[in-house]
Amino acid sequence: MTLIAPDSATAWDLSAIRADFPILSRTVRNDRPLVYLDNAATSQKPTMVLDAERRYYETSNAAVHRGAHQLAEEATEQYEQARARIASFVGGAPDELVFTRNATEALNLLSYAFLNATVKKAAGAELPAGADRFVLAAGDEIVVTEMEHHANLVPWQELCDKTGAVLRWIGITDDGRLDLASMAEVITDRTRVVSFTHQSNLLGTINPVAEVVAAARRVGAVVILDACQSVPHMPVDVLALDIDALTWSGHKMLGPTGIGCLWAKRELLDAMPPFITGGSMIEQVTMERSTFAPPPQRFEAGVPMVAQAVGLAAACEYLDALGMSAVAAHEHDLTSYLLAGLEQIEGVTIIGPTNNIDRGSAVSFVVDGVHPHDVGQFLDDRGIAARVGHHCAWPTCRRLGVPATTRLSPYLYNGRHDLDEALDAVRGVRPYFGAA
Amino acid sequence: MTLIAPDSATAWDLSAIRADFPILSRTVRNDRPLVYLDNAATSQKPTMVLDAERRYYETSNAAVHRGAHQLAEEATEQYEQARARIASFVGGAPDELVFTRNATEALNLLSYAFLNATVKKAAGAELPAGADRFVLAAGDEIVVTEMEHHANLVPWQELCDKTGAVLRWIGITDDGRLDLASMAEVITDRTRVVSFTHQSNLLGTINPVAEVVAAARRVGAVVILDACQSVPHMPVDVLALDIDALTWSGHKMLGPTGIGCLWAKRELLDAMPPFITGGSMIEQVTMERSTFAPPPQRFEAGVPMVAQAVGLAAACEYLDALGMSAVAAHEHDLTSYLLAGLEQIEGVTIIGPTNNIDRGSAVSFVVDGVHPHDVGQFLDDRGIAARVGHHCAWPTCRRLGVPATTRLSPYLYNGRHDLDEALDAVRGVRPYFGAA
Amino acid sequence: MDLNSLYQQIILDHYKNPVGKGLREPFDVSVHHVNPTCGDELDVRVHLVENDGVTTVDDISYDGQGCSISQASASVMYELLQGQELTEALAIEGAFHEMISSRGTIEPDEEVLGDAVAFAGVSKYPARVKCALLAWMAFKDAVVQTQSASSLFSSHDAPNGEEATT
Amino acid sequence: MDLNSLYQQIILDHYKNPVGKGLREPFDVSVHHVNPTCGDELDVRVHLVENDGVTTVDDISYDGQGCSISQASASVMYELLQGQELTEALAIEGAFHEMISSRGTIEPDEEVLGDAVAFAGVSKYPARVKCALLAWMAFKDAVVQTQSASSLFSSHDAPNGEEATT
Ligand SMILES: Cc1ncc(COP(=O)(O)O)c(C=O)c1O
Ligand SMILES: Cc1ncc(COP(=O)(O)O)c(C=O)c1O
Ligand code: FES
Ligand code: FES
Repeated sequence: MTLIAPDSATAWDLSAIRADFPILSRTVRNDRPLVYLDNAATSQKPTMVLDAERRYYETSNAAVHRGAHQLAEEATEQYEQARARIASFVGGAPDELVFTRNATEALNLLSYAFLNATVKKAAGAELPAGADRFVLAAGDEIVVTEMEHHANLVPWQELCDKTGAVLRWIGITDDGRLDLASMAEVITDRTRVVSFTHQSNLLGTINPVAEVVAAARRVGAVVILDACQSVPHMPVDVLALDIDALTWSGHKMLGPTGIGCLWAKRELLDAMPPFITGGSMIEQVTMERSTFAPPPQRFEAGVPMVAQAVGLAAACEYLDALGMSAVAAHEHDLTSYLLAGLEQIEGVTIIGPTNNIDRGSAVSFVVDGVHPHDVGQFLDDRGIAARVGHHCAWPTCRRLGVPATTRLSPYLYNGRHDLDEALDAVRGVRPYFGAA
Repeated sequence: MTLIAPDSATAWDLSAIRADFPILSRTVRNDRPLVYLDNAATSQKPTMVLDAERRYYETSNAAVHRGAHQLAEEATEQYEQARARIASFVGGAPDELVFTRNATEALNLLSYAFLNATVKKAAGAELPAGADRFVLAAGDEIVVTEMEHHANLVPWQELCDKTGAVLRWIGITDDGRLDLASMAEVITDRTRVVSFTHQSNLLGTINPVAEVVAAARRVGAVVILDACQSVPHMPVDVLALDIDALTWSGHKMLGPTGIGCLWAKRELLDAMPPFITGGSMIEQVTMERSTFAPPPQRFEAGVPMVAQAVGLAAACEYLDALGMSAVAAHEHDLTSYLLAGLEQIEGVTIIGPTNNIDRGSAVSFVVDGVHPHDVGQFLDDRGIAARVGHHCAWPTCRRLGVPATTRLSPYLYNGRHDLDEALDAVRGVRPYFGAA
Repeated sequence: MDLNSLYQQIILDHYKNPVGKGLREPFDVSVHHVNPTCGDELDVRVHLVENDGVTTVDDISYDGQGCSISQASASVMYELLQGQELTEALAIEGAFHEMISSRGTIEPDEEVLGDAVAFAGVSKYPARVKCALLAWMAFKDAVVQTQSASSLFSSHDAPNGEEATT
Repeated sequence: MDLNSLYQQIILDHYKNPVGKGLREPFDVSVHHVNPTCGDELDVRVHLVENDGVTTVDDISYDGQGCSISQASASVMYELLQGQELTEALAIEGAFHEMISSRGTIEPDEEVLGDAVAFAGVSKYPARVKCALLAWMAFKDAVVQTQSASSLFSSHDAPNGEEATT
């Protein structure tokens, strides 16, 4: 493992970094070196993360929070230290961090807090103090945007279907920015929740969080930020963002699969009824009824993903050693290079912002006369891993008039040489398919 | 890794098996060799499982079900092969197996199918064909037993709290068996669900599944079996058991943390509305509404626990190579030895069946005049990892008149020498605490 | 594995110049199928005619958008099945499905499949299997619907859904 | 680490012969605390008396069941706090809490903690920290409740809950 000095953008030692990721030296298809540019879907894992997980299993594995024996003590300590480490990565406190299966589950945990509070209230069941904030009435509104990942759209549609609340959304402009002009119409006194993405996984757009938060705060709505595409790529501080809850996944930030995170203000968590119930989240249980532990335990029923938490903490360590500002700067440079390169290729149209202001590294495009999936297949044949499809943001595609896109999304271990390979391949697409 | 011939109980090569589990050779406390007897809480992992996970990360890691590139193909294939392998381990079909975070989540997935169907029906929202089976009315009854883990109790309490359904339970006898005599009163025409444990994690009792299933079938109830303590320890075949759904965890059967399983009949899954919603579980999405994929995808929103599925499939491979009947026979022998040993120690009372018929290896006991936690601490000092407390079966403890127990639960890598150590330590407890 | 084994010339030709494309009348059943991973959509209409107890596929018309594989596959399907006896058409569909799902293990029968053998390469690219089958699954679904007035499947339901997730 | 550093003789003595055990009258507030991981329960009653503006802990009575650590800890607490001025009692509680949570890093002050220094070894066994604190958290909770007629916490609520999960 190689860790370079924090935030020393000049010292970005790409080959040392790449050596930490064994998969990057494999070949694909016809002995082509792998050019992995599908990082917005999931990232690769450095040896340090794999070692941390394995060390946990080989030395301290036990069920946490339940044991009098030494392994259980060690496992609990490592799990809770991981929680603290990961919370601090986004500027939060340990008891404000809940582990979930992935970001999708974290968003569902929030949407189900509303459902459960609403249903329990109607049934006269017990609720935590402050839970009224989560009780919805018909006509209450929930606001998202037109550039959400399905994970931050479908759960709210479902919640509306079940409670009679109404889903509204902030539209987007033709170049893939939030249509702030329409925001005042959408966020109103009826708005109970504003849940939006920090950075679009399809367009790369980084949203103006402060403006949206200000509008939401004016009407007292709960503010949720989907940080799946920001936490892995830039410094994120929950206090500076002034939001109520933040959700993201471990697997996109060098961490293991099978772990996601929900950070939320303590007072919000305190007021939420449980979601998944069972062992380790209770206070007292009789056959007749149960009472529940305080957060974060209230939201972590059953044996948790301990090894994955330990691995994700190691990923935070790795990222912090590089420095998140340096990571962002490196990606910014790559994004400029990629945008410029694509713009020079005839028949290529970028879907999303073409200027590199408030923009992340996920770059979607379409090629005239060639379907995005065929583009991706052609790239794949050159060893380039790109993503194709609607990227779980189908309504965004519809809004921008494309059925799908091809997406390149470089990360910290990619360099310009990767983009040169990709651009070269994109140049070959139209000739191959006879479209030019 | 060492795999011995299937079902050759005579050839049980304990030292070869133990060599597959690196953690077993560590020492704890004052250089005591670890004697790990907390397997009902979680199991240790063989090198083969850790290697499978690592190999996945180092060679094929990618987001599944979404890609045109080779890594995505490989990852998808490994994930789906793991699904098929794990399904076949319990005699199920691949498309009947849903991956969850742990068994607790699998049980919640089922209880939420009822909540969501009921709430959607009331709101006039769309439901899958056959979903009426999941719609509850006030007065409908849900049946569990008095020996359930909180994971199979609290979710049903919550469901009742929200829907007006009524929770009932089959009691237990003083020696920790199901009180079948009372069953006819409890399972009635009002019963919509019978959810019960195959083997009690506190008592070791193996329940008479056929009798309970017969009673449930007579009234048309959905039958759910909590197999957390059976799938790791004995052959389990969902068709032979004639149940509707089976839930269990990976971490108790040599698999990674962070993965659980729900097997359910295809027609049951088809009729269930989704639980967690988002990417990869949809059919079509617009801003206004979404339609959903068929099972198992419908229940696996977001990037799944791919590496963990691959690891769990390797665990199935390991277990099948040993042969589950041989595993059960080995544990049966250890249980006899442990029961006999404990019964000879003055002041020790076994909580749960004292005879080794229909009984698994989890053996709980209390020591006269010494609190279970102090017993566990004393054992820990001798290197013995036991569990203490209510074992997430608090009502069962209350029913049997103990606040808590100390539990020893041997597994396939334990031998009589481990139990000798444990018994010797238990003998030392009362003298140390001045209770004898 | 070579990209040209996937994109055989015949596929690219059909993609650029699809045969029989466009929705026509008359038809018995029209279905709308979607590939949920990419969002591509296809309408397929089937018109069957019965004569002397023999049912013939009088017309298959289709329209939609999608990748080269899915578009070419619809075009080749039209060529192959149009005018065939229904039993023969379903046999061809079966052979095509089998070939595509075979991961390259089945040697396709050119007698039965004609131009469709060009799709043999698709079977080695699991992510494209759905593309090649989209039109064929729609056709089969439509036929099932014509056969049972009280159809078990709505076009929105099982068959498409099934396929959508493999 | 040695088991005897956890189970010091003084702890085992208090366990076998607890001082001040049993619920008594009069009391101002009674709380019921539970350790959710083991299921052990403890009732604690507090009676405060004010004289010349000085509040004194006139009685702490307790009853319940639990492990040797929790029972001995309640007994030692009774010995130390009974009859103390409230401010002094809270200072002792603070010192005890600090010692127990220190993971062995704090050298306990015998002047302040008296017999309670015997619990120093507990701080190295994280799973037992809750045991040692159970009675003390209940005492503190009860005092908070006497102080505010319109109590912010029910005995069922935050303080116990908080502790329950650390
Ligand atoms: C019988 C039983 N049911 C359910 C569970 C819950 O399993 P998990 O914590 O892995 O979700 C357990 C294990 O803790 C168990 O033993
Ligand atoms: C913006 C955004 N939100 C949510 C998600 C869902 O994350 P996961 O699939 O890890 O739950 C993703 C990634 O797929 C994403 O990019
Ligand atoms: S990519 Fe959509 S059908 Fe081929
Ligand atoms: S074990 Fe329950 S208080 Fe110590």
